[in-house]
Amino acid sequence: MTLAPASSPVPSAAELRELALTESEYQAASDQLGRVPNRLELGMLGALWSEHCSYKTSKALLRQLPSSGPRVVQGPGENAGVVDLGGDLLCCFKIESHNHPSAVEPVQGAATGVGGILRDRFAMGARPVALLDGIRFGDADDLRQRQRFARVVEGIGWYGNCVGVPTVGGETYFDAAYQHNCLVNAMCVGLARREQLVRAQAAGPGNPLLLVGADTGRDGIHGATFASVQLDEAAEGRRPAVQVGNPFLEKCLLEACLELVGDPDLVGLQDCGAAGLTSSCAEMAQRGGVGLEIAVDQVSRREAQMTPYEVMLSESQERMVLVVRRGMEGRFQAAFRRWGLHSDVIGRVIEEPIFRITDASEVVASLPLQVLVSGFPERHPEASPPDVSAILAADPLLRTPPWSAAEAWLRLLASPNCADTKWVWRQYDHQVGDDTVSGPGGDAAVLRLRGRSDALALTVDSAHRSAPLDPRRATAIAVAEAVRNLACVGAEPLGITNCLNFGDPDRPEIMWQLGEAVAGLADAARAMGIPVVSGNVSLYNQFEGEGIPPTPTLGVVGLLPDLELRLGAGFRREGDLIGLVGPPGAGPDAVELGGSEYQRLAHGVLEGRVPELDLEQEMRSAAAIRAAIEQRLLNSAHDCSLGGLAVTLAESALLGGLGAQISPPLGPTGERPPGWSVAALFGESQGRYLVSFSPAALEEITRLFSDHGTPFQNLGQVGGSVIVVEGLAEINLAEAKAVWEGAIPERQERPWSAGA
Amino acid sequence: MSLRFGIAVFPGTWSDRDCAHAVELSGAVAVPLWHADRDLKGCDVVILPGGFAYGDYLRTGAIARFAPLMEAVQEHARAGGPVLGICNGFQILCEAGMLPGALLRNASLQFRCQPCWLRVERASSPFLGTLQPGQLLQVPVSHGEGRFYADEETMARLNAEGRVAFRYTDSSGQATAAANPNGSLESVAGILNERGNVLGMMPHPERACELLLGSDHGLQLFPAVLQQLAPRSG
Amino acid sequence: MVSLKEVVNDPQGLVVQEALHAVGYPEVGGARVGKFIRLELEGPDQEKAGARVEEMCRRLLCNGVIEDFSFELSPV
Amino acid sequence: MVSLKEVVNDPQGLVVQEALHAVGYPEVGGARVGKFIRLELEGPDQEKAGARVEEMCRRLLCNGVIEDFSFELSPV
Ligand SMILES: Nc1ncnc2c1ncn2[C@@H]1O[C@H](COP(=O)(O)OP(=O)(O)O)[C@@H](O)[C@H]1O
Ligand SMILES: [Mg+2]
Repeated sequence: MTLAPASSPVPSAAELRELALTESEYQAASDQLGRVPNRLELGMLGALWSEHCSYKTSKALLRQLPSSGPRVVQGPGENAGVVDLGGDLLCCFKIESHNHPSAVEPVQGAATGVGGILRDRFAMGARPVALLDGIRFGDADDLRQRQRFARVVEGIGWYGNCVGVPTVGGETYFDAAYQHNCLVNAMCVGLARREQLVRAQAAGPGNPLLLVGADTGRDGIHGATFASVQLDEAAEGRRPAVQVGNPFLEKCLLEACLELVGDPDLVGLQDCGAAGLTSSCAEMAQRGGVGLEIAVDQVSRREAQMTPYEVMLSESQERMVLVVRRGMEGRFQAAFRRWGLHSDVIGRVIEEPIFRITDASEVVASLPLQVLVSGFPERHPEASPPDVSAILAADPLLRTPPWSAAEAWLRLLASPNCADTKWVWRQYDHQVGDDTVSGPGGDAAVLRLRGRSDALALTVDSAHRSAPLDPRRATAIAVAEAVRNLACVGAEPLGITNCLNFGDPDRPEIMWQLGEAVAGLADAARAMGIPVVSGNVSLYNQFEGEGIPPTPTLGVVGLLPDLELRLGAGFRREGDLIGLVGPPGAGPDAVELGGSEYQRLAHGVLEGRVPELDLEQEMRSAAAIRAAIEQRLLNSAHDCSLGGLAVTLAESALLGGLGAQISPPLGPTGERPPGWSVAALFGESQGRYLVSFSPAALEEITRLFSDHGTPFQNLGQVGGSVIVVEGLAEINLAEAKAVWEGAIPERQERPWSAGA
Repeated sequence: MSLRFGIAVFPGTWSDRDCAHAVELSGAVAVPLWHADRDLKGCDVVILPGGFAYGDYLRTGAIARFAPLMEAVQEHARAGGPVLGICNGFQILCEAGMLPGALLRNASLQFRCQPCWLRVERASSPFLGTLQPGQLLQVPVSHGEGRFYADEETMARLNAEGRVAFRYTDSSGQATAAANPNGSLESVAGILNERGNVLGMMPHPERACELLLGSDHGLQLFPAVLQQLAPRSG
Repeated sequence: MVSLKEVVNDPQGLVVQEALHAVGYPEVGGARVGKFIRLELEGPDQEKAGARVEEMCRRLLCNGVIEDFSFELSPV
Repeated sequence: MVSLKEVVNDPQGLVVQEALHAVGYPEVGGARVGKFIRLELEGPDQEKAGARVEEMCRRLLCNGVIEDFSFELSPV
């Protein structure tokens, strides 16, 4: 078999750039093939060798992550990580980014991001039961950012709502650093019986390959490569045709595929994601150790005159490929037809590990899978830390507070990063499925498991704002925070999925950030005994030289041993006592303001030491909180995160509709530095929880925490119509409620003329 | 023998499982009814559940009404059989002309998923059997197009004939604008046909059948039918 | 072309109008948002096609309770 | 009139087409669904109005990433 090399002169540098291939990569491909690739082959290589598909830059780093554990059924590598929930039930989950498409077209970009992660789930044979989202935008007061935010929320909601999968939690964050690169991360959690789990692999030479779902159009060609370059003016021109989602088609695909899982004649199932047919088919074949031959002319098209190149690289949404036992294709096609779905037999499994494409019986591409899927040279760009020593050494306490403590407190509650996010999630159907016991708005969502007494707990958390200064610790803090969020509802972590959102890795400081963040994730996951079972890397979140702050986003799944014991973050009863669990804070004055939300709001800077993190203590504290919940000693638990102790206290008060009065937990060791009071209120020291409990339980609780080696102190009491930290600040509950609930809606409903 | 509730499944329906769960909680049998079959499988009650039948791209419910199953549902209703349309089901009933009016895009132009209070306006219908007028129910809504509209004459008739089944109110039973999640005309949340055997409502009673999930007020709609029909079906 | 009847509230139209005012088009005195559906029909007969399209609009494309429609035919 | 670009997937159009087939209109060879926006403009000058509407479409009414637009002016 020969390919016509005549039509394939060596591509120009510009052509290679369009495919996101370097000249040395082109050389490597030619060397491995023993010839030069033709245009179609080059396109396929470009897609599969892109960072998005190959992880060529991040792979070496990701190997550090601990991915095994007694409950791990499937670690990284398949469509999603899988953990064993016991009793034959498996939980599959993964988080992915759709940042670049959402920047170009927020509604459709966000929507198709959700669509993709849902398909990932049912491609494994799991029914998607929950979605979560992590979204980040620029300045919340800027008109364009507000619009983008509104449209991303609309897109996420639209897709999930139409398909009927509840969106039960997430994270919303605004900072000018995301002005040009919004982040849209979506996580999907699915459940499957063990025997239902489908592998995304091809096997059995002669078995037919089916493509089902949408017709193939010219949308999203080069989407994977597009996601692997930075956004700039030039990128505008290369922009792929935007994908428009069809959640209705997805819902039909979902139901049809789930009807077929468990069918002994279903060999493999895979969704068409980035790089379309090329990557889904090549990866299936590679996993199965076989080859595939695709007759590209058998693929139903949406548009006339599409070339094999366009068909193979199209990222048209809502398509699945499956390998079935030979002779059974008719039965499968009929099953799809019942759901109104069209399918084509587009190829077959072959013995030799080659990916061969034919068009009208003529071979138009033929690539060894080894080359296509794993032939890319790993990249090890130079990494070097920026010099941040002066920034780290700066003392945030020396800055003059612009506001009184009470005013600062209200301003923090009115910051869209601390404020009530109901405006977001009331646009998401968070209840469909009838299993959402605690939806968005708490520390972690709680989903019941039918027929069982235990329950799932889910949370999404990202690195601390100090990440540019110390990505390692800031990422570890995210892990610890997720564990705290789970502990607050009474759950123990089972597994982590992560999405690494970074700038351009060819810049040494960004490569350093990436390396440090992965190390921080590995440190924390290992120390806390949580396997990292899946993930996704989104690099090149960069605009005209400016990268986003390192933003690793984690999705963590936990198990709550007894649903009945689940706890909320809001105070429940007037007269309950309020306690602080965990060390009061680190540093000589036990106050840490570096990288806090207060610092961002009040001074617009990032400086000072990154909050200390004691992973051993975090483990003990989380175990203690869970034990206290199990013994029914607590009436509420809420971890101290953004905005520090004062915001945490206010949130518990607002969620419960009850005032509270506490004394500040800590005193300065020596003379009080000028900014001491704001640091005591708003410092973001790690490892702390605010709990409430009946006065009668005080003694028992004190003993329990002491037995768990966890500091605990009684700070005050629930009740009244004000929220008070004695001697430091006092705010009115009603006023706090108005600013906290109003912050996001007020901005979003602001007239257009009040724009940037 | 237990009462059989048929639950329609159109492509794009998603609250079929939730409805089946609610029906089972109420002690009846849930039977899925496939949109392409013109067969009610001997069901006593038909539920048209929530979702986005056929994607709802053209208009909510516009295409679903042509499904073969809908012919059987219409016949069933003509014979006096109870039909409950929830959310998308309500939209389908309006499109099919089985209930008057139409459901438009929410006045906020946003999808809304939130708890609501409903005031029971009328009590003589199989579905409302045990409910008393003025009674308040906490039941969530979850829709983007639930703004009830009818022309003046139709609305006047609905009021005069006592065919408004529920209105959105606040927790004290006042039908305020703030308590109206979608801008529905006169805060209408659900209406009945002339005979009272076809009920359409935007809120999701099937999501309010367990205290664990926030409210069990919705459950009353399911056994209410049971009580009404039990003597008849022996 | 399917549009909401005049008597039906059109919040989307209002939003469009407000937005246009805000970004500097005060001359916009009103805005209504409707749907525009383009169909490709096979068959040579203009007149028959007109009747069919009218029927499609009545039966499916337009809900007479809230919407009006109008259409144009043009041969390709 | 704002409609999706030809190369962009139009799920609404697909569903409309299928539905029309299903209810008995096999002659429909394609359907695309767009938006139809009617604006009332004040001011006498047709030509100037045209330029202004064009600008409104570009700036606000049409999402150039996925949509194209066209418009007509008619005096009232
Ligand atoms: N984009 C979003 N989508 C869904 N839920 C969200 C979103 N943003 C915030 N939430 C909800 O608000 C809650 C509070 O958010 P956050 O303050 O980030 O919590 P925490 O500090 O406990 O991590 C989250 O747990 C989540 O349930
Ligand atoms: Mg928390």
